[in-house]
Amino acid sequence: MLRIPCPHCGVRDEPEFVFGGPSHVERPAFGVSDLEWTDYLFGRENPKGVHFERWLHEFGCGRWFNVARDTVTHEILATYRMGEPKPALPGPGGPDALRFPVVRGS
Amino acid sequence: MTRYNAWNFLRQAVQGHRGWHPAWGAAEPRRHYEVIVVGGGGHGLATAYYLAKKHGIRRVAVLEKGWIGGGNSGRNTQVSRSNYFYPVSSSFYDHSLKLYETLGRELDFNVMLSQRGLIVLAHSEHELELNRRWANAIRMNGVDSEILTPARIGKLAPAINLHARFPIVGGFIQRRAGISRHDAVVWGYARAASALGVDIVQGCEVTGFDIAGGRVRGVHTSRGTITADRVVMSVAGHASVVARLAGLRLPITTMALQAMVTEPLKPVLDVVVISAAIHAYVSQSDRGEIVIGGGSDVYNSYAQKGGLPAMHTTVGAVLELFPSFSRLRLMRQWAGMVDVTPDTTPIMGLTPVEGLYINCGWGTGGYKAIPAGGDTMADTVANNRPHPLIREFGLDRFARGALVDEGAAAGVAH
Amino acid sequence: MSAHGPYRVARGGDSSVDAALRRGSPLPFWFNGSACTGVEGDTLASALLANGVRIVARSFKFHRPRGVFSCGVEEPSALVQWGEGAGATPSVRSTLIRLCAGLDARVPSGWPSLDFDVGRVLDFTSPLWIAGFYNKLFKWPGWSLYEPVIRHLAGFGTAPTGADPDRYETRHAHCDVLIIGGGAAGLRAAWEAAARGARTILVEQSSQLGGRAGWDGSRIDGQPGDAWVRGVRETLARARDVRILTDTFAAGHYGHGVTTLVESASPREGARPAIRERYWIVRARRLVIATGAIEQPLIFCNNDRPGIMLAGAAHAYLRRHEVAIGRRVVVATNNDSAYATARDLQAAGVEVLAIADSRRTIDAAIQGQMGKLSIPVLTGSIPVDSHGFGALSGVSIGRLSDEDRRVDEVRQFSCDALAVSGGWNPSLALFSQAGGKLSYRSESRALEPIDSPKDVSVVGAAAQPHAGTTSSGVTAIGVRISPAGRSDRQWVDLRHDVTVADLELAIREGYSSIEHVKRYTTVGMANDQGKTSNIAALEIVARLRGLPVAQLGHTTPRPPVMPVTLGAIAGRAVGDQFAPSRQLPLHEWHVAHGGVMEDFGEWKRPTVYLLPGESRAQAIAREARTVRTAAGLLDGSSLGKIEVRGPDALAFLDRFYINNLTTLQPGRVRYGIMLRESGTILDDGTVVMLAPDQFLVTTTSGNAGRIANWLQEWRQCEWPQLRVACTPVTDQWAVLSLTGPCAREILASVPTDIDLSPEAFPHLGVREGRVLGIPARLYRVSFTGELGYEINVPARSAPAVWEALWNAGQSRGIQPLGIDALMLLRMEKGFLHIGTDTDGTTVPDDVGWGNVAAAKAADFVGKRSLPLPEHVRPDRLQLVGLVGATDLAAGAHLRLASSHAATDGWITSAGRAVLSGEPIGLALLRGGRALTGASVTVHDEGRTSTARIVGLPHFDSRGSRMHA
Amino acid sequence: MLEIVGRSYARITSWHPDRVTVDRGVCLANFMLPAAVGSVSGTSRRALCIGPGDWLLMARDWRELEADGRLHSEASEQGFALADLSDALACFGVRGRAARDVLATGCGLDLHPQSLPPGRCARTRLAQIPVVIECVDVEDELELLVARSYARYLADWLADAWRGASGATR
Ligand SMILES: Cc1cc2nc3c(=O)[nH]c(=O)nc-3n(C[C@H](O)[C@H](O)[C@H](O)COP(=O)(O)OP(=O)(O)OC[C@H]3O[C@@H](n4cnc5c(N)ncnc54)[C@H](O)[C@@H]3O)c2cc1C
Ligand SMILES: NC(=O)c1ccc[n+]([C@@H]2O[C@H](COP(=O)([O-])OP(=O)(O)OC[C@H]3O[C@@H](n4cnc5c(N)ncnc54)[C@H](O)[C@@H]3O)[C@@H](O)[C@H]2O)c1
Ligand SMILES: Cc1cc2nc3c(=O)[nH]c(=O)nc-3n(C[C@H](O)[C@H](O)[C@H](O)COP(=O)(O)O)c2cc1C
Ligand SMILES: [Zn+2]
Repeated sequence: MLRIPCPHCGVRDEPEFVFGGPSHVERPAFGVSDLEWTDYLFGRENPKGVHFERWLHEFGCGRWFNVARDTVTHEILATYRMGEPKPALPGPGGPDALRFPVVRGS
Repeated sequence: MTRYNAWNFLRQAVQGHRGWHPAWGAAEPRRHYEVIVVGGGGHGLATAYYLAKKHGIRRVAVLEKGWIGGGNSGRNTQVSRSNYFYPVSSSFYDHSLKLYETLGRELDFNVMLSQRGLIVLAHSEHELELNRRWANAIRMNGVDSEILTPARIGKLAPAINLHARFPIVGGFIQRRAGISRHDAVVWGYARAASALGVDIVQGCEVTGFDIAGGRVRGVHTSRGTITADRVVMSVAGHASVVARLAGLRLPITTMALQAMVTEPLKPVLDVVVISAAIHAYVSQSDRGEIVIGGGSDVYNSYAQKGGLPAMHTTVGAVLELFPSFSRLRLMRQWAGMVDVTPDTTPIMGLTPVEGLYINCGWGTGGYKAIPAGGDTMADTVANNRPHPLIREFGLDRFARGALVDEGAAAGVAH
Repeated sequence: MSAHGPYRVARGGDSSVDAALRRGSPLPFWFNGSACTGVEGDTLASALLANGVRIVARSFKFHRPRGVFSCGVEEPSALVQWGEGAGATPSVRSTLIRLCAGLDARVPSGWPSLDFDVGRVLDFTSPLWIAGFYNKLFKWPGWSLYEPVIRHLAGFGTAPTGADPDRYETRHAHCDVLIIGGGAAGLRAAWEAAARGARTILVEQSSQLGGRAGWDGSRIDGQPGDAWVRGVRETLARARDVRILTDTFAAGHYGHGVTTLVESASPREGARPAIRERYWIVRARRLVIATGAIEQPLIFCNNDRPGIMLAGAAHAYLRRHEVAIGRRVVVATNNDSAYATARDLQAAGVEVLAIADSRRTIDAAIQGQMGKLSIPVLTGSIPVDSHGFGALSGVSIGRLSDEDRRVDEVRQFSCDALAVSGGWNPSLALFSQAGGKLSYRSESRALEPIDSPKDVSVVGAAAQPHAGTTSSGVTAIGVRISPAGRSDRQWVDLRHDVTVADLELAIREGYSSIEHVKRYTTVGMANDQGKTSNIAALEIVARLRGLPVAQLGHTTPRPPVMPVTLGAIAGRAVGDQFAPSRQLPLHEWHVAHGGVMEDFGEWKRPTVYLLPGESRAQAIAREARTVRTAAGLLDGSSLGKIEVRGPDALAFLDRFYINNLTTLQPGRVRYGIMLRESGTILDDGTVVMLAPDQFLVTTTSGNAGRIANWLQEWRQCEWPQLRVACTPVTDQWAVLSLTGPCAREILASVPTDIDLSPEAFPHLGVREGRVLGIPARLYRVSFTGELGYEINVPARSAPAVWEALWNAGQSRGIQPLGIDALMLLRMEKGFLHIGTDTDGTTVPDDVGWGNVAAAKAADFVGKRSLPLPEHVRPDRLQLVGLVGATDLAAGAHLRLASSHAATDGWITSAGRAVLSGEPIGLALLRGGRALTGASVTVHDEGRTSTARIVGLPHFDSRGSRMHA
Repeated sequence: MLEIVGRSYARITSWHPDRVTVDRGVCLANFMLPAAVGSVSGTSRRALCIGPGDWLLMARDWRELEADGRLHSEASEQGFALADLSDALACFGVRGRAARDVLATGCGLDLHPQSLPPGRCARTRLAQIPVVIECVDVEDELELLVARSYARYLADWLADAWRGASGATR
C-alpha cells in the first residue's frame, strides 16, 4: 500500500488519493495536427523508473499535487505542489531515464 | 520428439521416465535469424510456432530475458472467452477460442481446456440492460451466449449469494468459455516450436535495436548482438520500455494486476463467475484452489506485486458473491505487469520502423488471445501486412481516433 | 505413563521448562470420530501424539499414511477439518489448534478409514502420477472427459455451506517499531525499543512469548531462558505505548512500511468468540524481523512415514507438552541442534538408540556428552530408508562415502520414531517482501539475508539460523540428502507428494529454471508453500544441473506467510457494510409509500412505488400516465450539485461545456454536455446562473464525485490563474421535482412568494424565494417533457415541503414518481440518459448535438478531438427513435435490410408510449439519422421482429407542454 | 456515540489562485481562519482548516455563525466563497476510552493522541467514506462530520464497531 506524503496533510494511505496520470504534460494549442493531438491524448512515457505524476487528495485537503515515484520500487522520491517545477533527483533512474530521444509512433 | 500419448507414457513409466527428452532445446543464440521474437510469453512463443508451422519460416529465435512464461502468461487467471462486444474483437477472440479447442492435440500437449462456462453477473436493472446489449452483440457475432435469470445462476453456481449488497438480478453465460492451464499453453507452444527448429533462448534480454535507414537490422542483447531480417516485439508489460529502444512512444500504461488463490478444496464451483460492477472474477482450478482476480492498481507499476487496497476490494467483492468462502484461506497472492491501452484493445501489426512488428496492449485479457495472437502475428510478419483479423488493431488507429473501446462498451476486460 | 495419553512422560529435563501444560484438567475431544483425551495447553497434534495416534493423514496423490511432522506453521501433513455446515473450516493445521473440550476434528481423506485407505493402491502405480502426467495424457477424446475425475481426486477438505457465522474485524495501527516474532531476539528488540520510548508493537504467532528460549533450556544473560522471558515480559507490560500481540501472525508486507497481522481468538468450548480474527494493518517506521528459523528435513527413501518428525518438534513436544514421540527413537541430523533432543528424550526415559550425523566430525564436547549418556553417535551417516507398512517400525542408516555420493555399511535399527534435523532455514518471507534480498549460503545450507532495506533489520535465528545451536568449531552443516535409494520414494514436498524423481524428470525435460521446476512439479506450491521443501528442492536441482545452489536464485516468498482467512481480510466490509449507502432526505417516506428502493451507485432510490396487487410494469405505466395527465412528485435529491463562485466562474464553466454559456443570464438555467478530452461524452446536467459570479452546476447522480474532481483537476492543474471556487453542496439541497400539467396549480396552492405565472417564471427560469416560509430555489426545468419545477430546499426542510406539495396535489391526482417511470417519460421525450443512450465512445454529433458543439467558437475540453477522422464518419452510430411492431427491449440489436455487418446498432432505451401504449424506443444505429422512415430488423436472444426508424422525440416535438 | 444536532455549518473556500495556499490566517467576521491544514480555532463557534484556503465553520446556530450577515459580506469582499452546509452535514460525537480504537477499525489515519490532540482535526477516510474527525476538548472526545446522506450508514457502522469493541478476540 502506498503511503503518500501530501504536501498539505502529511503522509496518508493510498485509498485517500486518486491517481491522475503523468504530470508536466502540456496541453497543446488548438491548432496542432491530429498526430500531435492524439499523442497528447494517448501517448505515454510509461517509464520503468521515476515517474512524475499527479494525485488528488480526495479524502483529505482536496488538492492535486505532484509526485515523483519509482515505478519499480514504489519509492516516493518527492512530492510537490501543483505548478512547482520538477525537482532534480539524484541517482540512476532519475531524470536521465527521461532524456531518451522520443520519436513518436504513428 | 517422443510424442505424448498413453502408449509412450506407459512405456516410460515402466522405465522410470528416464527416456523423456527436453521439451524444448536449450539454445545458444546464433548470429543471425530470419525472425527474432522478443519476449517468451505465450504470444511470442505462439508467433514463433506459427511462423515455423504455417509459413515455413524456421530460422526463428524467441529471446526471453528471464524464463519463458515468467511474464503475464504464467501469472494470469486462465480465463478464455470470446464474448466481446464489437465484431472486430469478437471474431478475433472467437478465432482464438476455436484454436484453443484443438490446441492440446495440435501441440501434442494437454493444455487442459475446460469449457465450463462463464457467467457475467448484473447487479442492477441498468446493468442487466447493458448485459442484454452485450449478450445480443455476441450472438450477432455468431458466438454463443444466453441470458440467465437469477434462479438459473443459482443453479449453475449454488454457492452464489443472489441477495448480496448489490443483489444479482441476472446475467448471461457463454458456455464455450472457460479456463485452461496457462503454463501448459506456454510450454506446449515452446515444445512444438522447438520441434520445428525454433531457438528458444532464455536469459537473453534485448537491450537495443539496430535500426538503419528506417529498417530494423537486428537486436542488441545481454548476450551480444544478433542480426535479423524481421523483429517482433511481444513483451507485454515492458512494451513501452522495449518500444522506446526503437524510438517509439506507445499509448500504453503498465499497471500491476493481481491474482490470488485459496488453499485447495474439493470442487465447489463449476463455472467461472465475473462481476464487472464489483470487480471480481472467480473460478476453481483443477487442483482445487479458488482462483480470484479483480481490478488492477490504477497507477503505473513495474513492481510485479499488487497493492493491499486492491486486494481488499477484490476479496470483499468475492465474499459478497460467495459468503460461504469467508472461512477459506488465502494461500498466495501475486501480480503481473499488464500493458493497458486507452481502449482496452490490443496493439498489433506494423510499426513505422520497417521490419519491426508489434504485439502488445493485452492489458488484463491477453491469455485467451494467445493462439490467435500468435497465428495472426505470424501471418502479418510473413506477409508484411496486417492479417485481416487484426486490421483494426494497428498502432495507427489512435491518430485517427479509431479506438475499439471494449471497456467503454462492455465495461469488462479480462 | 499417564492417563492423559500413553505417550505422556513424566516431567522431563530440568525444572525450568515452561510447560504450557497444567496437569489435572483433562479435555475430551474427537478425532475422526474416536474419543480421545488431552489436557489443557495441548495442541491437537500434541494430544494426538500423546494418545499414540500415528497416522493422522493420507497423502495428496498416493494416499500414503502420514503422521505429525512438525510442531508449527510449517506442518505439511497433519491438516484437519472441523466444524459443520456454515461453520466448517477446512485445512486447519493440527499443530496450531489449541485443544478445547469437545473439539471435533476430522481428516477428510482416507476411505474406508484413515488407517486403511484403499486409495493406497495409487501408491503402487506411482510412476503414472509423475510430475506433469496430465500434460502428456488425456488429450483424447478430450480433457473434459477426465477433468471431473481429476478435480475430484484433487483438493482437500470441503467449503462451508453457508454464510460465515463468525465476525471479523479490521484494525489500523501505527508505530515506530514493529517487531515480528516474540522469541528471545524479538523480546530483546522490543525491550530496547521500549527503553527508547518508541511506540512499539511486538507480534508473536503462538500464545506464548519466548520462542524457543521459553522452553529449550537455554540461558540468556546468565538467567534460565524462561525466567528471562518472564522478566522482559513484565518490563514490557509496564511500558507506555508498547503493545504485545500474541496469537497473532504477521501475514505480509506491502511496501511503505505496511505490514498485515492476523490475530486469532482462541477456541472455546461451545461459545463463538466475539471476533474470530482481527486483521491488523500496521504502518511502522521500522520493522524488526525476529521470526526465527524453520527446521528442514533430511531426504531419504520413505522419509514420509508416520513416526518421522523434525527433531526440534520432537524436542518441543517433549518439553512443552511432556509428550514423547516414541518409545524407541533414532535421531538423524546434519547439525548440532538435534543433540539436545536426544539428550532430553533420554532423560525423560525414552530409549535413544543412536544419533546419525551426516558430518564426519562433530564437536568434541557434544561427542563427550553423548558418550556420557551412552547414546551411540554414527558420524558421516545418514538414513537411507525407513520401514513399516503403516507407521514407522525401523530405519536403515548408511555410512556416507565417496564425498557423500554413495553409502556403504547400512545398519538397521528397529524403532518407532525417527527425529530428523536437516538444519535450519530462516523465516524471511516478510523480509523479502519488504525488499530484502536472500541468498543461499553453503555453510548453513540456508537462504540467508544479504541486503537489508533501510528501516528493516533482521535479528536472532532469522539472521543467523545456526548461531544459537552451534557451540564451537564445527559450523558447517552436513549433507541433508541421502545419495542412496530410489528417487521416486524420496519425498521433497510432503504436502504435494513431490519426490526427487519428479525433480529429476523436470530437469531431464528441460524445465530447468527453479521457477519452471516449481510449476512443473508443484514443489512448494501447497498449503505450506514449501516451508520444509523449498531448500531441499534447490539443492537437488543444483546438483542435477551441476551448478552452485546460489546461482539458481530462489522462488518468490509471496504473501501471505501463512494462509489468511478471507473473512479476516474483508473484515466488517461485508453485507450492508460492503459498500457505503446514501439515503435521500425522504427515504422513510418512500419506503412507507411502497417505494422499491434500489441501488444507483451508492444511493438508494425509489424505482417505482407499488400499490397493493400491482405489478411493476403496471405501476410504471400508472406513474408515467399520471405525469402526462396530472402531476408526479419525484425526489431528485441525489443529483450532484456543485456551487461554482468567483469572478471567473463563467469563463471557467464555459471551458467545459459544448454549449456556449457566455450568453447565459442571471436567473436562467441551461442544459449542457461535458466531454472528455477525447471528445466522448462525459456527463450532462444543468448550469444555473444565480448571480454573475455564482453558479450551480448539476451532474448525474452517479457522477457527482467524479465531476467535482474533474472540475478541480482543471482548475488546479491547468488553469490555476482563474479566480473561482467549487464547493460540492449535493447534501445541502433536497430537490423535489414536481412535474405534469397540474404542477403549477399544485405549487401555487402551497404558500410561496414566487410569482409562478408563465410570463414571470418561464421555462428555464430560476427564482429564489420562499416556499412554506422556507428559503427555496426553483428551477423551471423538465426531464419528463411536461411543465416542471425543481424545488430546491435545505435538506432538513424537505419533508415539510414534500408533505405540503403532496397534500396540495391530492385533489389533482398527484402521485409519487419513481425512476423507472421517469426514464420512460424522458425516453419518450427523446432526452438523453448518459450511460444508457451513450457509452464511452459516443461523441456529441452521434446524439444530435454536433451542431451545437460546432457552433461554439471558444475552446472547451474535448473540442480538438471532435474533427478527428473517426468522429466525422457518416456511418457512425447515431441516436434515432424506433417504433416497434411489437414490444422493444433495451439491449436488442438492429440490422438494416441491406447490411452485411454483424450488427448495425442496438436499442438503448425502450418501453411503451405513455398514452398510446405503442412500443417505442431509442437506438444507436449506423448512419441512422439519414434513415428515418426505413425499417430495421430487431434481434433479441435469437428472436427477430421489425421496427420503423423515426425522428426524435416521440412525444410533443414542439415542446409546448414543458413551455406551458 | 451520539448524534449532535442543531448546529449550523458553512464552508469557506478561497477563490484566489494566489491564496489557494494561504500562508497566514485570515479573519472574517470574527472567525480566525487558521492557515495550517488540520488546525482549529475557536471553541463553540469555530473554524476547522480542512485544506489550503478551505475551512469548515460551525456555530450553535446560523445567526451566530453569520454574525448578522457580516460573514457573507466580508467573505465576498475578500475573495472567499461561502456555502451554507447546515443541512449538508451530520455530526457524531464518539466519546470514551475506546473511542479511538473504535475508529481505528475503519480509518487508516494515525489516531494516537500525539497525532490528533485536542484542538486538531483531519479530513480523512472512515468506513470508506469521507469524514472530518475533530478532537474537541479532551483526548477522549472526538467528533465526526459527515455528509448527511451517509449519516444513517455511518451511524450503523459506528454502532456495529462499538459492539465489536466490547468483545476482544480472546
Ligand atoms: C493477474 C493476471 C490475471 C490475468 N487474467 C487473465 C485472464 O483470466 N484471461 C486472459 O485472457 N488474460 C489474463 N491476463 C492477461 C494475460 O496474462 C496477458 O495478456 C498475456 O499473458 C500476455 O502474454 P504475452 O505473451 O504478451 O506477455 P508475457 O507473458 O508477459 O510475455 C512477455 C515476455 O517478454 C519478456 N521480456 C520483457 N522485456 C524483454 C526484453 N527486453 N528482452 C527479452 N524479453 C523481454 C518478459 O520477461 C516476458 O516473459 C491476466 C494477467 C494478469 C497479470
Ligand atoms: N537473541 C538473543 O538474545 C538470544 C540469546 C540467547 C539465545 N538465543 C537463542 O537463539 C534462538 C533464536 O531465537 P529467536 O528469537 O531468533 O527465534 P525463536 O525461534 O525463538 O523465535 C521466533 C519467534 O517468532 C515467531 N514467529 C515466526 N514467524 C512469525 C510471524 N510471521 N508472525 C509472528 N510470529 C512469528 C515464532 O512463533 C517464534 O516464537 C533461540 O534458541 C534462543 O534461545 C537468542
Ligand atoms: C491459475 C493459477 C493457479 C495457481 N495456483 C497456485 C498454487 O496452487 N500454489 C501456489 O503456490 N501458487 C499458485 N499460483 C501462483 C504461482 O505460485 C505464482 O505466484 C505465480 O505464477 C506468479 O509468480 P511469482 O509469484 O513467482 O512471481 C497459481 C497461479 C496461477 C496463475
Ligand atoms: Zn492533503
